[in-house]
Formats: sequence, C-alpha cells, structure tokens
Amino acid sequence: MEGIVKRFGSVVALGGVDFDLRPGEIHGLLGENGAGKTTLMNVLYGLFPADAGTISFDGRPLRLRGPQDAIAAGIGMVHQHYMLVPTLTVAENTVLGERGGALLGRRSLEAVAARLRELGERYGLGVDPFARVWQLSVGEQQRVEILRALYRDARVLVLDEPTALLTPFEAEQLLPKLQTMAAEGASIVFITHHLEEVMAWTNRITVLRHGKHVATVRPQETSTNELARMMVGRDVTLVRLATGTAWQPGSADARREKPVAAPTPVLCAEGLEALGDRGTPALRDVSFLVAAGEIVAIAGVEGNGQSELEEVLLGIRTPDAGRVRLAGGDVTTLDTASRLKRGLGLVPSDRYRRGLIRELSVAHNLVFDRIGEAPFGTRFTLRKRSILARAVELIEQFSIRVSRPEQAAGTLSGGNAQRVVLARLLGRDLRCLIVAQPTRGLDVGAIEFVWEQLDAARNGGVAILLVSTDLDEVMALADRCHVIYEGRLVGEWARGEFDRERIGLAMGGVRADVRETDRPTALAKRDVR
Amino acid sequence: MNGQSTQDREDTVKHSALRKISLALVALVVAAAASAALAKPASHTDSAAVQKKVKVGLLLPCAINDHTWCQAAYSAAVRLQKEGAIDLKYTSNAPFDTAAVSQLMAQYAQRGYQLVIGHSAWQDAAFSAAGRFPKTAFAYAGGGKVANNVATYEEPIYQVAYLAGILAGGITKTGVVGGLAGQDIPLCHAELQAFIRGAKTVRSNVRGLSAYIGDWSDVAKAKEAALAQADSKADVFIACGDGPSQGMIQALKERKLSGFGYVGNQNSLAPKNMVGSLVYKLYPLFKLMVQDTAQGKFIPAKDYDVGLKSFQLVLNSKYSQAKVPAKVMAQMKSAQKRIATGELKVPYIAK
Amino acid sequence: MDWSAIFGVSLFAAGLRLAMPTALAAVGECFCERAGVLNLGLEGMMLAGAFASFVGADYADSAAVGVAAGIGAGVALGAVMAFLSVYLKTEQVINGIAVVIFAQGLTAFAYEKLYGQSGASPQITPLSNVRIPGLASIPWLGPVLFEQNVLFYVALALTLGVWVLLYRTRFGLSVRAVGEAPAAADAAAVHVDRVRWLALLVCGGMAGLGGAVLVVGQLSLFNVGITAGRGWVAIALVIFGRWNPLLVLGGALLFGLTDALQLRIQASSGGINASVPYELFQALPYLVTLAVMVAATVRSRRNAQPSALGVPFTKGVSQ
Amino acid sequence: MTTVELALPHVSRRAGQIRTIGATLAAVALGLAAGSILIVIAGGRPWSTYRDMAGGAYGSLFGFGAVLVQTAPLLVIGLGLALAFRGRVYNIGAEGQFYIGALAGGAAVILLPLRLYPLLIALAMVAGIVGGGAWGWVVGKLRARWGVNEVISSLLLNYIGIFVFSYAVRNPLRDPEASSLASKAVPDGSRLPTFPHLFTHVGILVGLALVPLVWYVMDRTPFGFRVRMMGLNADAARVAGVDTSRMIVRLMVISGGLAGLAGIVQVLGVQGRLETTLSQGYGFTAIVVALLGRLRAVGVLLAALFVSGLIVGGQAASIDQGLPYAIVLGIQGVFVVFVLVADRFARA
Repeated sequence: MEGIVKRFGSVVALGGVDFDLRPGEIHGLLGENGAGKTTLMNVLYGLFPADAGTISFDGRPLRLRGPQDAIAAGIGMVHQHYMLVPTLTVAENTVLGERGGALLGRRSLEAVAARLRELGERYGLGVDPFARVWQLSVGEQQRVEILRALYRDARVLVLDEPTALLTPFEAEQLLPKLQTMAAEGASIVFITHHLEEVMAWTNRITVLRHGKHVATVRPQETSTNELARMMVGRDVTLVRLATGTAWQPGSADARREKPVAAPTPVLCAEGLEALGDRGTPALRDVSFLVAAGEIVAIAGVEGNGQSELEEVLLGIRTPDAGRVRLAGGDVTTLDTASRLKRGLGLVPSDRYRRGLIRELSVAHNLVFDRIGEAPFGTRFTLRKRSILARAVELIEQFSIRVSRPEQAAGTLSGGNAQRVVLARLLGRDLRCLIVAQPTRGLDVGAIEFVWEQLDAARNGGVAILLVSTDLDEVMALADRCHVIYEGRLVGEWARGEFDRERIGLAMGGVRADVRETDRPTALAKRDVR
Repeated sequence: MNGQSTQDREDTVKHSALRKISLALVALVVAAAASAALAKPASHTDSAAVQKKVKVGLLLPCAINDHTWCQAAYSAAVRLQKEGAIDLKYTSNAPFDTAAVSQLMAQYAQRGYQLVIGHSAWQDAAFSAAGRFPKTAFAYAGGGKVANNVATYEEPIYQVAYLAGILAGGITKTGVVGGLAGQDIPLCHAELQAFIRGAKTVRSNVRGLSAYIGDWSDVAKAKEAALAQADSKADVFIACGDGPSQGMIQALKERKLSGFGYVGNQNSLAPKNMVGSLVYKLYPLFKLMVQDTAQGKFIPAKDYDVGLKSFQLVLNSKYSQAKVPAKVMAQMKSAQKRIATGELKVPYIAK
Repeated sequence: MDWSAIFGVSLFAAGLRLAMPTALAAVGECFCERAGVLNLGLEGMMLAGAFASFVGADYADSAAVGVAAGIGAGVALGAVMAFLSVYLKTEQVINGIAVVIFAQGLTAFAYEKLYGQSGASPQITPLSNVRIPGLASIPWLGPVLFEQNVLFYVALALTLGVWVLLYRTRFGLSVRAVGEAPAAADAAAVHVDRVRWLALLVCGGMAGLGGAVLVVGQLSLFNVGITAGRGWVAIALVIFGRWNPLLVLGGALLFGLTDALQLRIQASSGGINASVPYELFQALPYLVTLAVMVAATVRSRRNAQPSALGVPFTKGVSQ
Repeated sequence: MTTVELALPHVSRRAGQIRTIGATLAAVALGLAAGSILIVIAGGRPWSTYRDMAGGAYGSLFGFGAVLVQTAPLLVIGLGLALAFRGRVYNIGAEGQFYIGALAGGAAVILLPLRLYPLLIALAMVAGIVGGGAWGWVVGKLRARWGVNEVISSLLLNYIGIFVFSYAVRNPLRDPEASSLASKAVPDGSRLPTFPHLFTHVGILVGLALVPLVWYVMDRTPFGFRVRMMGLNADAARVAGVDTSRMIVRLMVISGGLAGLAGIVQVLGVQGRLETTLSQGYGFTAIVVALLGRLRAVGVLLAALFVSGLIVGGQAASIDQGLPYAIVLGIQGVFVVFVLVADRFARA
C-alpha cells in the first residue's frame, strides 16, 4: 500500500501512508486512538475507497470496489466491534455475503460446519457452528470472526485491537494461535495501541501518528520508550501514570495516605441484581460504597455489566433486587431527574451517543440537564440570556475551543466534546459523579485535562465512581479499586496495595491466588517499568 | 430511529427571517381574499328573465357507469338535459365527508345553479349548504328531514322488492331466499323485509336469510356472504347497496343461481342469472323537482315520493321464462296494479 | 341454527378465498420488514395492483396480462417506496402514508379518466376455477384446496416460495442479516441498500398480485374501494406472525376463516336485523393482533422484530 | 433559544433557514408541475385550472370561508402531530382518536339534559379531548410500559376506534327516524355559531388560538425543549434526566386529545350529529400537513391553509373546468411525494 490518502469531510484521516506486509509475518500497526490505524485497514478491506494511493497484492495492483474484492483476494478482517449478526448461527454468519450457489439448504450448512470444526481444532478456536451468536461470550465471538476469515482461506488477517475486549488471560491464548497461522504462511496485521503487546508479539512494527507514517522498525531494534515517543510525538515518560506536570505521583500518594477525615458514604449500592437487554443476568449481588472526596474505580473489560451498573445507578434501568442510596437517602425507586437534583451526575462512556446532542448548540449542551431550573428558566419559561451567559463562563473555565456558543455540538472534536460533557457535569453542585471511560480515544493533552478536573473535583469533596477499562487510568486516579467480571465485583484493593498484575488477572476472572509459577511467560515481560 | 431528525428548524429571537416571511404570507393571503371578494360581482341568476332551462347541479358519490346507484341518477339527468329542460353539470366520485360535500354543493349554488341534487344520504351537508343559499333549492336522496329550501326524494325500493319477492316465491326450489346489505340501515332493512313478505304470499314456508357486510364497497366480502347464504340453500337473492349487489352478481354467476339487480338495470351483467332488476326511475322525481324549481316557487319542504312511478321491476328477457310459473307472474302483475291504485299497502318495516 | 351449513366444507374454501389477497400482501410485507424496511404503503400497492390488473385484463382481453400488469404496478410503487426510504433515507413511516395517498389519488383519477365517460360498465372475463382432477376428489380436503381459482395456487406457491427464499437461500440469509445488523452485513460484503431495494420490489410485486387476485381472480370488476383496508390488516398480520412467512400465512387464513364464519353465522341465523355485531368482526383482526403484539413484547424481551426495522442504513458512519 | 444548523458546521443559521423555505417552495413548484401533467391528461389547461383553483379557494370570501372550514380539523390535529413528531413519537392513530373524541363529545351533548349551551359546548369539548386523549394514552402506555412500537399500535387502534364509533352510532346512540346510520341531532343551541359572511364555524378560532399556544409550548418551555431533546437523541436525553417513557405517554395524550377536540368541533360545527361521514381521512392528511409545516406551529397553519385550498380550489376548478373531481385526489397524492423529496434535500 503506497501513498494512501483518506479524508472525512475536513479531517485528513490518512495523509499519504505507505505500508507493506510480507508473507508469514506478524506486523504490528501501532498508534494512538485516532492515528488512522483502523482507517488504513478499512481501506485495505474495501469498506471505503482511498482518496489517493495504490494497493498491490502479490505484486499485482488490487482494485477494491468493496469488501467482496478484499475477501476474494484473501484478506480477512476481525473488527474491534465484532461484525456478526446476533440472531444468525455461527455457520450462517460465516457464509453471509459469500458468492456461491443460490440455494443454501441444511446440507450445505452442514458442510460449512464441518469445515469450521476442522479449522477450530487446527487453530484451537473451537466454537459450536450451530450456536446463535448472541448466546456466545465476547471471546467466542472473536473466534468466530477469525474462523470466518480462515474459512475463506484468508492469506492476510487483520486484527483490530483484538485484546481490547479480551481478558489478559484470553489475550495470552491468542498469541500462540496467531503464531501457528503465521508459521503456515499467513501474514497478520495486529492493530493496537498497547506498547507491550506489540513488542512481545510482532516481527515488525509500523507506527502511525495523526494519519502520517512515522517509522517501520523491528522490536529488537527499538524499546517501548522509543515507540511511545514515536506514537505521541513528544517526550513522555513511559508510564502515563506520571504524565502531566500538575502533580507528581509521590505527592498525590503522600496526601492520600492520610485517611480522609470522616469518610461519609455518599453513594452506596447494596446487593444489586439486574438483567441485561438480552435477558441474561448482567449484575450479580453488586455492593460498594463511595465516600465524599474519594475516587473509587471499577476496573473491568467491557461487557461485564458496567453499562447496566451505570443505568441502574442513574435510574434508567430498574434493578431486579438490591438498593441504591445517595447521600443517605434511598433512591432505588426515584427517577433520573430527581437523582440528578440530589447531586448525582454521569459522564457517559460514549460521549457522542449519550453525552451530547449533536444537533443542539454547545450552549444548550452545557446546561440541558437543568433547563427547567433557575437561573435558566422556570417550569414554563426559558431564559436565553442566562443560558448564553453560563455557557460563555463554562467555555472559558473549561477552555473549550469553539468559535461561538451557538455552534453545533456535533462539530466538536473528541477532546472538546468531552470537555463540554465535563463542563456540564462539573459546572453543577455535584455530590457524586459517575465517570465511564472518560479518556477513551482522547489525545494525551485531553487525558491530562480530564484527569486534573476529576482530581480537583475529588479534592473538592465530590464522591467519584470511575468505571474504566484502562488499567493505567485506574492506577493513576483511584483511592480504592474494585474489579467487575461477569456482573460480579471480585476483589478490592486500596491505593497502597495496587498490583497491576493481580488486578489484570482479576479482570480476566482469574482468582488472585494464582501461584507465581503458573503465570505464562509473556505476561511476565509486560511488567516493564 | 437513528439520529436522523425529521427537522428541527425553529425561529430564533423575534426578528427571525422565517417569522417575518410567514407573517407576510398570511397577510398576503387575507388581503387577496378581501380584494377579490369586492371585485367579483355576486353572480346570481338574473332572475328577471325566467330561465326556460333550470340550471341543475348533480353530485354523485360514485362513477357514472357503475350500473347501479349513480348510473340511475346520471341517466335520468341526461334524459332531462336532452329534453332541453335542464342545463346539467355533474361531479362524479364526489367526496363523502360532510364538510367537503356541503362545500361542493355551495360551490354549485354560488355559480347560480338553481337546483343542487346530492344523490346520497347527505342530509347534513344539504342543510349546511341550504342555510347559506336560501334562494337555491337543495335535494338529497333517501328521505329524512326537510326545510324550506331542502327537499328529499324517496327511494321506495321496498314496494318493488315486494313484487320481486312474489316472483322469488315462485322461482325458489329450496324455499330459501337470500338478501345482502352494506349496513343495517332502514332503507335496506325495509327492502329485505318486503322481499321475504312478498315471497311468503306465494310460498308460506319461505325462509329469508340476511347478511350485513359492514361497508358498501367490499365486493369480495359481499360475494362470500352470498355464497354463504347459497350454502344455506338460498337460491334467489336480492341486494341493497353498490358493493353488495356487485358481490351478489358474481356469486350468482358462480353458483348459477337467480337474483334481482339493485337500482340500476344490472340484467346485462349476468344474463342467465338475473330474473330482473329493481330499477330506480329517478326521471319522474327529477322532473317534478325541476318543474317546481322552474315555476319560480322554491320546492316547499317536500318529501318527493311518486311511489311505483319512481321504481320499476324490469324483467330480464334473457332469463328463462320456464322458471317463472305463469300463475306467479300473473299474481305479481295484479299486485303491481293494486299497489299503484293504493289498494295494497306494502308495510315499511325499518327496524 | 343449522350447524352443518356453518361448518361445512365451503366454510374453509371461503376462508381461503377471503384470506389469499391479504396473505399475499402480508407475506410480501414480512419479507421487506425482514430486510429492515417498514413499508406502510401496502394498501396503495394493493389498490394499484388491483387497478392495473383490471386495465390490463380489459385492454389486452387476457387475464394473464392483467395479472402481470397488477404485479408491475405493485413493483413500480415498491420502487417509489425504495427511492424514498432506501435512497433518500427519509422517514419510512411518512413515506408509507405518502405512497397510500399517492396511489389512492392516482387510481381514482385514472379510473375516472379511462372508464368514467364510457357508457358500458367494464367487465373482464375472470379466471375460472381450476379443478385439479386427482386431488379434488379427496372427500373433505379436495373441494377446499383443489377447486380454487388458478391464482390461488399461484399465491400459495408464492407464499411457500418466500419461506424458502428467506430461510433456504443465500439471498434470504442476506435479507435476514440486513434487517438485523446492517453494519455487520455490510462488512461481510453484502450490499445492504441493494438487498433492501430488491426486498421492496418483491414486497410491492406481491401486494400488487394480491390486488390482482381480488380483481382478476375473484371479482372481475373494479371500484375505488375494492381493497377495503386489506393492506392495513396485512401489516398487522406480519406482527401477528412474528415475522415468519408461514405464521403470517397462518394468521391470514385464521382471519379469513373468522370472516367466513361470521358471514355464515349471519347467513344461517336467519332473521333480518343484524344478529351479529359485524363491526366487531371487522375490528377482530386489529384487536387480536394488538393483543398478540403486547403479549409478545411483554413475555419475552427478545421479540422477533428485526432490530434495524425502520432505520435507514448509512454506510461507514461510526463515530 | 438559538437554533442550529445540522450538518455543515460553518453555514450560518440564516442560510440554513433560507434553504429550508427554498426547498418547501421547490416542493410546491414540483407538485404543481406534476399536477399540471395530470390536468393535461384529464383534458384541462393547467394554467387556467390553477388560476381557478386559487381563485376558488382564496379569491373570494365565500371560497376562503370554505377553506377555513377544511382547515379547522387539519390545523388542530396537525399541531398535535407536530409536537408528537418532534419527539419522534409517530402517532399514526389520529383518525381513530378523532372519531373517539367526536363520539365522547357527541354523546355528552346528546345525553346531557343541560340547556346552558355555552357550558354544554365547553363540556363537550372537554369530553372530546378526554376521549381522544384516552385513545392516545393507550398507545403511549403500551410503548412506555412494554416498548410496543407506537406506529403499529396507533395504526391498529385507528381502525378499532372507527369501528367502535360506527357500532355506537348504530346501536346505543342510534336515531331510529334517521334515514342513514346516525345519532340524534345535537341540540341546535349547541351548534357552533358561524361567522356572517364566511359561513365558517367559530371552531376555526380554536385552531387559530392553539397556534401561538403550541408554538410557545414547543419553543419557549422546558417541556418543549425536552421533547426536542428526546427527538434528537433519546439516549442523551435519558441521561440528562428526561423521563422518556412519561414523555411518550404525554405526547400521545396531547396529540390524541387535540385530534379528539378536532372531532367534537367537526360534530358541533359541521355535521350536527354523529355519523360515519364525519371524516374522510383527516387523521392521515394531517400527517402531511404537519410534515409540510416543518413541525412548526406557524408552518402547520400555512400548510393546513394550503392543503385546504387545494381541496376547495379543486372543487371550484372541477366545476368550472369540467374536470373530474378525482383530479384533486391525484394532485394531492403527487404533492405528498414531492414534499418528501424536497424535505430531504432541505436537510441534505
């Protein structure tokens, strides 16, 4: 792939990127979120055409009108959010979109299933071909995507953030399988933003930043430090733990050692039980409490009940059992509006879908959860002036880069959008703030800003519940940390006892008491400071 | 529904462009209305010279060639026009909600039409239009309330149904006769009752079946209703309403049974099956109304009913006479005379 | 009450005749809803099909041409719906209503124009019933199933064909995928919009055929109110049949049967005043479907409705 | 309340609005063009037909009065639908709610022995609103409580409502003397008075009074703002404390109530009693009026006047030009489709 250019409206996602892949190679594609990694591979997979540049395969130029050309050429892709049809069976998902005979009777599906079982054994990716996809776990679904690519005898396999949704334990089992495939001549592209994985797993690494090709290196020739610098483009100490000059971990830890005067519990959940949208249990006997001026983190891989927990705490989803107490009062049956009035707030995980209303102006997005209350109006009136005034204030205070308050929120970049959401929440008299994946997909500068705001709020006495999949973030901010796995809280650590490995294992559902020797070797290399 | 919003333009502060434009539009419309009203002279008929021809407006709820309700009125009006008695203008497939119909009647009146006939049960529409044009005569079908410039004309189908019943009594082999109607309205109720009563005079143990479809245009359901009655051994049928009659005819053709046409001459639709048609002769009724209007005296609140003159049992020549015993035919003819002279009173049972 | 007359063989034959036009439209709607398009324009497509089949049969003096014209008109309106809903991606609910108003307006106008003036009331030679020799002699089932109008057999075959198309072909798999998770289908190299276009054309064609069955198959005449709301009942039936073509066909037969039954009860109960509240029977399909719909959604959170029903698919939009 | 341009970030708000109006006018022009093709087919001359239509509808006090009579139900129902559609609550059951409101209000007028007519009229209108609102409430409750799609349930309840009305008119409320299936007439005193020259019943004032009220509710109250929030992004609205289920029920009750009000106004203003010819699809035509009016109060008023003008003008032209009345239906049908196409380009 030479000189690939791709623009989305005014945003240049790929500015002339070169990328080459040799047979039997595991090639890492590294870059911060939004660096263009996925876009480049989507172009290879034919999901959308490149604006400029050429792609050649086995030496011949490759014309890509759509995914069917890519598949025909032997390119398979495993997307981050699995592209599977939940109501269809594994076999049906495999055959979907494949050219072939019109009829698809029971016999032909049997043949597909047989081939899938055979591939499953060969690569250790066993899954029942006749199970319906919505019944499968996240890990199993990923196996289906890989099997589908292999079924169509893909010679190139692109994996987009494969470990994001997997537990560390499952991630470990993935590597040997990829290595056997590579050994048999398949070439694999491994998209990730985790430095350790790319170092441990790949033969060559290409680094992208803001749609530009930075370098292609071999793991032996470089170090995680150098990769991080290439990724971010300025001198950043290795572990994000210490990013930002505002506070040094030392000073933060020192202040935290001193126990908080009288830890009045602000938010507490007792024995919460709730079903997910699919009717499968999402929360199992979840109990915790968050005191004023404390950040309690709930770490865990996505899809283990976090969104259900947020909805139950906010009152959008009614729990099947258990109680939720806010500032002493029982709010289990209260609706969201009254909970917000009592000082609860949520920074949702998907800021564009649940945090903002893109068609409304930035000014409205800053106040729309208190629109009926003074000073923005009464039950029957809206005061435009006070809305605008407050908006200008917040834009200033949270340094939101916007030309004028009336500008549509939909036009804001990721970092800016998150600033607006934070401004809306933190601009209120909050007693308890629930924050979900606050820094996902943000650039390093924005991450710093978010962390500082959360820390300031915490020091200002707000009880913060941090729901995050990012271990670095948890270890940087949290006073106490739980891990959630399949709807159940497993383990609890105070700040002093944080141990990245045991938390990581707990996120994978592995009991903390795993003996030293069992730990697979690859994980050991990860513990790099 | 994803984020694609239907629309969300809204006017901003008071001086927004859109509000100014929309206010201007409304003002323009009102101004146009006022000025035009003044300019256009009220075009009423110049009552000075007594118009020989009466300007008649005819509103029909269906197509002019439906072989039943609307065709009967249309052909009567065309005959009057050929005779030079009226200057006819009609609207077919007219809307049937009261607001629109009364508006259409008023448009005719406003254009100087002296007699506006609404050929359906449009009592409310006639009254609301009549209130605005006291000098115009309005008429609607099927009987009901009348007022100083609103008349109605009867549809005495039940009297002819009685005669058809007599024939049916003779024709039926199974002793069971069938009847279909759109809804249980008095007109149809009386028709079916008279039909059975007539048949009983020939064959006392005749059993009369009836079915109500629920609406007046679902021909497929009407056909099934007739077939259902045929399954209950009915072999001579009558119908009340457009859809029901059209459905009945299809059933007769399929099961080779006999029946009578409704309002229009439907004999040609199923030559071998139609004993005859109860034909609604609107010509005498319309003629009477036109004469009253022509003589300058508006129709006194009248319920036009010319009895059998407005309804006739037109026998189908192609229907095999063998099936109709001569004795029964004679009995029917004599009953026809006795009704005409008033000697025989066919009861009108509406409920 | 003469029970044998009510529950005789002809009850089921009548039930089938009443059900078939609605069943065709309902199975067509089931197909396009499975592809994720909510097509409320069915009533208009049936009416256009009925009118076109009448004109075709009248001018070409052949029932077959009539049926083809009917299907053509349905497909044409299916294309209009697809242009609005799939290409322009406007609100599908509104497009459906617009198609109905559009079809009702044009058929009324065209009928008036073509037949309004001429004297003779137009009639066409209907398709006669076809008696399948061998099978029709089976005592009970014969007359019910095998002495029907030829279009009946076509309709039955088509509804079974749709089941096979949906569950036993590659295209059917794509349709089901597109209705459930369009983004996933797109990534698997399925042309989402093209599948939806084809689904709407199939749906329009079948609704048009439903109208043609009414006119050319059963009544051999046309009037503007001839479809009498069957398109709306068909939409209710799709939900009643939980988006499975066979259950939808079953639902249509059930409602056809109840209609035939109430007509028989009226027929055999004698007497003139309406012994049966026919409004109740007119409302029955809607009432029962509402009850089924509520029960379905209450009972299982996973109701059978395709998740992407009514949502236009825009390629590659992911923030 | 500052408005916002949807897609293009830097297009100023005024340009956005100009384009919206431009697209609507384009839709009207396209519709008229297609309509003229129909007129030519029907043997008429398009230009003079349109002139007669405009003259017939707006050219005379008589015509304009008739337009107002047609506008009354379309406006009242249209305003209710505009509010509901803004929250993306698609109430397709306005026709059924119209009839149930008419039945409730009509029954109150016929059965209550009250002689104080102004009070009786007020009571009837309240009964109409309650009747239509209850019919809407059922749909709202089904969606809020069990997530039953409101488009389908309102559609089903449409027909159930119409059949309930025709059964009630045929049995309990039936007037034995009436020649057609209808109830006893409402007492004359309870008939809405009409304007002297216009012959329009004062019911139109109800509609006109609602325009500023609905505009205020939509654009100047927190409730209206929350409706828009839910319409644009229900998930974000829910997180911001908007109780979407209760909001859905409220929108269905309001739009159902207004449809019921339009029903009773039609009974007292035009029909004079309960009969199935009360409406021929006002509930569906009002959907088009709401859309053509861009879901804005003033827009709905203009759209209602325009569509009514099409009906009344069409009648006048059909008489003067000798065109079949069905042409009005044809033009209306063609118009609807072009409005949708233009609406899409307005928001492109």
